[in-house]
Amino acid sequence: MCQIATFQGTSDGEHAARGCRQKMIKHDPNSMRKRKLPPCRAACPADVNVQAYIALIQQGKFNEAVEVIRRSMPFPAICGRVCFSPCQDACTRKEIDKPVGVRYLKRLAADIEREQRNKKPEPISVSHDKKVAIIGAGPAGLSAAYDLAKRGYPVVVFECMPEAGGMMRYGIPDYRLQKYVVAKEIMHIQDLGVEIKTNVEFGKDVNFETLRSEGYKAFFVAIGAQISRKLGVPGEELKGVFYAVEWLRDIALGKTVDLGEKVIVIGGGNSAIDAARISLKLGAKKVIVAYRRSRMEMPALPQEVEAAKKEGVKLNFLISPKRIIGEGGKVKAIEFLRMKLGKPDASGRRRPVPIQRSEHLYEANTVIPAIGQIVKTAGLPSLLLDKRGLAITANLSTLETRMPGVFSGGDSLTGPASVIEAVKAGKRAAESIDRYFSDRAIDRYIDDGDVSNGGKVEVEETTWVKHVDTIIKKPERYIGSHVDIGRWEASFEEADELLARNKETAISEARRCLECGPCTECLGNEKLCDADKAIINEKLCSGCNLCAVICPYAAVKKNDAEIAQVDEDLCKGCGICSASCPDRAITMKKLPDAQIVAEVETALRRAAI
Amino acid sequence: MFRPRIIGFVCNWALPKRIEIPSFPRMKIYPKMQVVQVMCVGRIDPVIVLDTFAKGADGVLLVGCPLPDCHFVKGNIQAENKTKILKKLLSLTGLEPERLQLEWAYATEIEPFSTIVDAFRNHIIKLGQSPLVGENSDEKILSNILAAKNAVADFSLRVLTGREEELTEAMNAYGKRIPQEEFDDLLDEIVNREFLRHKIHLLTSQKLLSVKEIATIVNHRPALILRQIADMTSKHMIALDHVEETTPLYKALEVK
Amino acid sequence: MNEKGNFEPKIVGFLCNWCAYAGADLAGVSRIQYAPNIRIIRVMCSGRVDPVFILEAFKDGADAVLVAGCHLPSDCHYINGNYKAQARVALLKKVLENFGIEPERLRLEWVSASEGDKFANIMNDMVEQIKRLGPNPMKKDGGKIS
Amino acid sequence: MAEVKVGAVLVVGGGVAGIQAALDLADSGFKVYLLDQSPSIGGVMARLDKTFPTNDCSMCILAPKLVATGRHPNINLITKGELIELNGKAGNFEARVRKQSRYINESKCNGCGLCAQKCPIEAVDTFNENLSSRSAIYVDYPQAVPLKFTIDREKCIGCRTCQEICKTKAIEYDQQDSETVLKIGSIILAPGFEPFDATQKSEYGYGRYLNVVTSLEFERILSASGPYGGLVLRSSDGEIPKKIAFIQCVGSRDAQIGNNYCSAACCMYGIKEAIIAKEHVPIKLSCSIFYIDIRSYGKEFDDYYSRAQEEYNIRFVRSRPARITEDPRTNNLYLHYVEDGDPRIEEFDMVVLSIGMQAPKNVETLAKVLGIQLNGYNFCQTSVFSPVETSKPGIFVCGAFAAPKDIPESVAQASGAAAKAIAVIASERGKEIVEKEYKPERDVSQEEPRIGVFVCHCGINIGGVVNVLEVVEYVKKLSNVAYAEANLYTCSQDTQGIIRERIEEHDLNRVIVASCTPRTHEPLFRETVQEAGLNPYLFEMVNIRDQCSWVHMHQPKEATGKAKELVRSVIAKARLLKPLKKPIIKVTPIGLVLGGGVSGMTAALELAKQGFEIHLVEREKRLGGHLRQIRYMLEGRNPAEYLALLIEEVMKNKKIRIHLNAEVTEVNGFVGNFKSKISYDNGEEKEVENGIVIIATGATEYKPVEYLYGKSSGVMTQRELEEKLAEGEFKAETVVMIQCIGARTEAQPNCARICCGEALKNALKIKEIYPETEVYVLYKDMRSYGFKEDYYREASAKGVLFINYTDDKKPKVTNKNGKLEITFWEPIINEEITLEPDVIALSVATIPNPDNKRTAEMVKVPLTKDGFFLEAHMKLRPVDFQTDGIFLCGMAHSPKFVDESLAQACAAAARAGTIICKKTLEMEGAIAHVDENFCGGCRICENLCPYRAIEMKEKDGEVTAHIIEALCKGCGICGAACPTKAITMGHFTNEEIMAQVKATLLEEVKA
Repeated sequence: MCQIATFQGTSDGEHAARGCRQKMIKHDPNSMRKRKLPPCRAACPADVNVQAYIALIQQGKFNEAVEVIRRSMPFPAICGRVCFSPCQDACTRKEIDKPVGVRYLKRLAADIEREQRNKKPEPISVSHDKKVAIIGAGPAGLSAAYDLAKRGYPVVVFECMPEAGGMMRYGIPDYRLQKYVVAKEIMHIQDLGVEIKTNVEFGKDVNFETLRSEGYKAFFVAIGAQISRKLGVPGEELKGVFYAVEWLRDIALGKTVDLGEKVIVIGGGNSAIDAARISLKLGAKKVIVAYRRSRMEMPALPQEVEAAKKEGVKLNFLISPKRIIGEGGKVKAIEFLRMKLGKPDASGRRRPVPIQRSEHLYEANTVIPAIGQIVKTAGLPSLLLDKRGLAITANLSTLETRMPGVFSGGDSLTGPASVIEAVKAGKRAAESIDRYFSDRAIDRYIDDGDVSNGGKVEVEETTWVKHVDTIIKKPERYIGSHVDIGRWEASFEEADELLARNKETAISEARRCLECGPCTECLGNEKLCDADKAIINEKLCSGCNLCAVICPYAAVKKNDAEIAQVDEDLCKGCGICSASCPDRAITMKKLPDAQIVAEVETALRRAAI
Repeated sequence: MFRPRIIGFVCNWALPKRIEIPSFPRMKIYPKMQVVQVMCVGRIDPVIVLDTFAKGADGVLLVGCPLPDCHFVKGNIQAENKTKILKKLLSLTGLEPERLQLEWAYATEIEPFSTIVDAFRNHIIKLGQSPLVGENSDEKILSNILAAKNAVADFSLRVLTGREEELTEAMNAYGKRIPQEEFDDLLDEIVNREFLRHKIHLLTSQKLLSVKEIATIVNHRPALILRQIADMTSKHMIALDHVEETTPLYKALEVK
Repeated sequence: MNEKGNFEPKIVGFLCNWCAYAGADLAGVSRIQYAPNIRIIRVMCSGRVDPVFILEAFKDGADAVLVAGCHLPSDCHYINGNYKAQARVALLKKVLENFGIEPERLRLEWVSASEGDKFANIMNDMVEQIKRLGPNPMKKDGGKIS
Repeated sequence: MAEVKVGAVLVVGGGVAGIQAALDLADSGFKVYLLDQSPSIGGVMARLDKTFPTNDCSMCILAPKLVATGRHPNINLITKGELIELNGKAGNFEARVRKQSRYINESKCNGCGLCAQKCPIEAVDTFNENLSSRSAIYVDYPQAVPLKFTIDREKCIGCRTCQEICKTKAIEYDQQDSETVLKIGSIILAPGFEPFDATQKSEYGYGRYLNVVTSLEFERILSASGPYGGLVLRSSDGEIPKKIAFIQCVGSRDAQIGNNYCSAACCMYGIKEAIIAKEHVPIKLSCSIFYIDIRSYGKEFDDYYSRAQEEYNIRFVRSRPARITEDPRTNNLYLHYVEDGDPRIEEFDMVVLSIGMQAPKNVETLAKVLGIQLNGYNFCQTSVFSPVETSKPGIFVCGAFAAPKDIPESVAQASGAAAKAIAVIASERGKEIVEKEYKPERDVSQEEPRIGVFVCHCGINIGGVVNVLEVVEYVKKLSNVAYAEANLYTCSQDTQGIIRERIEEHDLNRVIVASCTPRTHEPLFRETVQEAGLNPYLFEMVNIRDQCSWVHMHQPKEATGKAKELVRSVIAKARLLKPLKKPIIKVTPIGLVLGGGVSGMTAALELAKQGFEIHLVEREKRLGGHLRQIRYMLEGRNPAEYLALLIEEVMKNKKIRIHLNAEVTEVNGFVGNFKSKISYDNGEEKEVENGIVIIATGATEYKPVEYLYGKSSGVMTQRELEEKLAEGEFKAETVVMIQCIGARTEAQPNCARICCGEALKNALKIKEIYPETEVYVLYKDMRSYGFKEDYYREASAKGVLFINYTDDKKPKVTNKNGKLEITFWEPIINEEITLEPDVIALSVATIPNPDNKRTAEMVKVPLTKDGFFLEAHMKLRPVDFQTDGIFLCGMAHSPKFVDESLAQACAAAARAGTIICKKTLEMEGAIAHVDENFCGGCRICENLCPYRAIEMKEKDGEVTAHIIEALCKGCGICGAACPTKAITMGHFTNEEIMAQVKATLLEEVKA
């Protein structure tokens, strides 16, 4: 919350926002290039201004909070559900007790906004004549379309499936991400003026030539990685082997499958857990997830894994299938090899090494390999592909391919990743395409310092809360029972329950934010932020440093003369230092002791009446 | 009926007054307590609290966020430690320490907040009017409160209060944690010492006094007073003015 | 102003380092209180006191000058400097008379390092005496040198 | 085969004795490690208010020594240190030393004291004897050396405040205790003493009754820097007492508690405290001293004692109080005692217990580590002929650890121990030390004067009266003053650093300190400015303490005004100051010792052992002096045997040239370059060159005229009695000894010190040989101080009757028909008693050598009123004279026992050694200078110069005067007399003095 608002006693204090930032830019023009961001925002691949929407939630301004999120990306509700939320992992509050429940707050805000929204957003007027075609209506494609539309480009998205959404629609199961949520968010994009053409398969129904002839000047290929990776062991052809992505897509399309009693899912990612949990829901009696590394290395969301375990999914680690044994063309068992962990590989995880003669059998009726996805390259021009024709190649930072005007990104370029990373790719594509059209150097935009469109700029993570190792850890007794912080780590179903709880809880949670970043940059006017500031009387200061110990924001430091100095950019005006200064050398600019005393006097007079 | 004058120093983050959630009833606490809103309950300098009492408040209620949830991390812990010192001091002044209370509340939960205010108000009603109010206000307590105010304005108590959390919860400069009880004993000793010294200072700033006279006023053994004067002299708080017969008279020096 | 009652004479004292100055120190160490009218100038030996110093002092408005050294005959750290001082002061007194300055205004005393009280007594005595005499007649305007 | 030796010495204990030993050793070219358990050196003396018998301010005279020790390049202070292991042997020891952490980086701490001001934790101030509080980070006292703060780890809570506040980042909470191994050649033990714990004497109520204090507490109460600012106050209620009782011998002369010995210093400090107390209160204070014997046996001590009675009206009551009770209402105290046989109860406002000295704490451990023996009282075991030697070779002892003693004796003994320690490693002189090097001198000749003025508060000594800040402000306005500031103690070590910094910062080229007397402090400040690259003569001092604050205490305005004028006048002088060069003179490394008694021989021998050539001049035909006549020693050793050995050793030593039947008749020259004439009885004369002179001419015995001496054969002196005893000629049934013959009289007011011991010796000898003989000792006070008290007790036990007499009731001796009859008053039975003794032994005084006057004039040194030689300072320079290069020891100083003479002789040797160990000496730079252009060659100066330091030289036909620099003492007589003003006196030029005169009288007129 903006400090000035608090003390002006106005309810629209949030409008006073951006001051710090403005001031910072004024103070140091280079800060445009070197963005000082709070850890949450710095961690977000899509550059969502987390601190800002948390600040708005603190005031119960959920709609505005969502608006802030939409500045950066189009999927607040989706990310509020399925994002692996690096923002939350980066939250400074975790150094004190536990992180602020950012994802939950985002979800809550998005849901409230969706429910309260009673009119469609105004379409964005087209200001460019160059049309853009987006191939694939997954998160990457849609994000690119969203950003380009906001920039005034006419955009059409081509999707081969019956509905847009890509993995969000066909990959993530319903209990994690309800279809209507996806639909609503895509609807929002369409409302802005993006056209989505479904059931159009690229390479079959359309191709670059036809599209060019239709006037499209640029293309973003974001077809995702829709084919499951094969296990590469004998017996894969047997009946009862279902590949996760295709299998999940089928389920999403409403197909039914007979799984039998025993299901073994192979893999450790979210898809594997999804497959395992769905298997249970579909009636399997015994579901095992077999992962070749240990729990530590598992890429799936921990809370999902926990939920799966709670539901009865068994997790077997450090085993890898050697072959699938069939009986009558049907899966009967899997022979596993036991693994041990060797040296870390390129991904930083420890590489599993088979232990010789450790073969053993697991009975299974169904085997679901979920060990990764690859791109379907059929129908793509070879110029887009690598030498072996197995993957798309493009410049990883500008997303340019070898074909002029054709860009590619998302899972189809980098392999399967998360929604938020796909959003990042989409945003980047939009930026590149914009530059492509406006003849700005695409390859150099990194240095241009345009921060408004999510272009990659040099980001310096700052938090005003002191360096973690100097923080005195909050003692256990202070981590009380008032708020069950653990609940933000709940599974999606539990989160659902919580959604029913009041918004006040959310507000309380939002208030735990330390506002450790420079400025909330909320939706306010860009007038100078003028929070209360501590002032040091240097003559009185003995340099005892208590203020620096107490200040949560490291806003006070001693200078060379060993006298305390306030960094006004960092000071949030809490005044604890002033109340504690042993030399009484600190006063507050706006609310000095004298002011409080005067208020007390007034209050006492008032009370006497 | 006695209407107590209660001043509430309430943390901005704990004060439910501006929550714009339609379902919230508007607060009804104003008639019961005069609220001075601050950024954090840790903002309240102990000097202000004692000053508030000196000016005639019947009760002072500090309200902050519950311990884990301070927006400023540990402002509430600072407030807790300051309140502890203040209560110790109040008990020395003769004013009931219960007239000061520190409570936690959530901005979002109005009911507990109201309960806190009501309970405190009722307690103050039970205690009755502050002895510092009215025509027959207790000069002695008032002067004690002023001495206490000077004591909390002085370096020693402030630095100890400020560092308490660090010393008792984390570690001191020698890598050791000071057990809370030990620290509290030390605080007691220093609170007593500082209060007495500032009391002597206040008395001698009004009038030249001898050790014996001071001892009678503060009701301590003269030997203890002499000891304090010796120490205060070395700290330039007090000086010998002149000797009358065999009796040295002391005057307070202005503390710089 | 010039009334003798309020008149605070200014006395310049040339004290030898070894005896008289030490005696003054002893008066200090012993906290013997005396009139604050003397301004001491330390010299190594009373024999060092050049007559011109004394004349300069009177010219600049001193109401009296004290030269103090080690006791006769043999206390002098420099063997016989005190004798030389004695001879010079005797001569100078005559010179002063010619200038119209009372010879009492120049005084020679022997003070040993152990005679703090003596030093104090001399001071008090001198102040008394000079108060009676009044200000240095060389001074115009009753105390101010033009 | 040459042994490997180390030219370094470990001194254990940093009290005044340890400091003196360290300074002597270091000045003699040896490396010194000065180890002290406490955080700073200074010992008990630093806590005293004044010192007897001169009533000098203790800190004032100690501080220069502290500072000299602290800044001596060859003294390594190891504070908070403890000796934990010792290996090796004399000449080559390895000492393991543990240094306790002070949690402060000593090299960073500048002693500013901010930390202590801000420290929230307080502890009792042990330096102030628990009468006040100090911070958990502290320094014992403001002048402490090293001025390094210490954290009281017991009290410190580790709140980090000091660490944060410290501008020099000196706080190191993680500092650990450390151990080092020192390689040393010899060791001097000076661990001092432990004050008696007065709670052991529960009958006096110490610890229960607030107004019963110990003498050490009382010192702090008296001290201006003590808890009550120097005003005497009762701890119970802060009132000034009207009536104080001092009880002597608390914890001394007390067999019950096992301390039979006499603590030797308490009588004097008791008297001193009574005198000072009276001076420190604005009311008429009555002081009573309750004593057994007043033992004011030291040099001029009895003078002091009688002044206390006569001038200060201090009441002396010969009684040992039985107990003290308290009136709980008033906290007044009732003293229960017996006087003249009557039990009395007397009310007092305050009681001071004169507590005795005990062996230092944990001394057994130290003794074990060192392998030395302790005596029955846990003091160090020494013997009468080797008073500074412990039972282990290479380890020496001095100060109170050897036996309870006062400061001058400790200091003398310390120098003595230094001599002994040097003798072990004399060959290693100069091998472990570094020479002090100064910054190259700045040439200020082209600079305008830029004067820095430092005005000292001296705690409250100056600041309490003179408005120091006003002086500073005033001074700042004067021209050429580039900088001025006030300091709490300008003499403190940290301020020296500040002065140096300011010189750099402000480009100062003249420095003035307005504080105390240049006589004690000028050398310190001169060195300071020299360290900052300024010529030391660009420094001047103003004495605003002795000349303003202390003598105009009740006129602060006048005192302040006077201070301003004094500073103003010195500023005028300072503008004209010129850098001066100190002449360097060569030193003749030869000593001349006057007197071949035991002192002279010992001094000669010690110097010879250090490798110096010595002329030992004895008037008699044989060496030995006074000791020849002594047949027994109180302690039982055989003096003849010892003497024979000593003489043999002296005769054998090739470095010693013995001149018998000879006298020194002329000593000319100056330190390092004396030319002396030895005249022999046979008329021959010989000139010798020598660098130092030691006077050890002894004393002589009073020839009694009292009590029929010489008229009756039964009346004899103790020495004659001793002779008779030794020769077996003694026969008597009754012996009466009369003390104080020729001493403590109007003619000779002071005590002769040794006669009580002699009486005890002879009494015991009689009882040993003829147990049946009745022995009576008629005494004024039995002064068997120190461990000699044991013999007093033994004598009493063996039936010797000790009967007190006073001057108004002196015994009467008559000769009735050839039979001696003596009548005296017996105070206990309150009756006159008459005896018919066979022998009356007179304990006659030792009186000054009648030749002293001649000798004194010859070497230009002073005598006391009594006629003994007067040392440079009674307290701290007991064997020096004001005149450089001349030293004193033995009975020429004052009467003393053999062991004391021996210690003093060694001391004189040590002190003398500090001069002749150097090849050259730096002389005073403030000397005369002749400008040949103006010199008319009139020769007035040549005739005037008392030192023959002016010679006339002819050059180009013109005769002009020239100064012989080494001879010129800088008196300035020549300059004052020069008719052409061709002679300028360095540092006291005519211009400088004239400017000073002018500025004294006139305000500065600004252009």
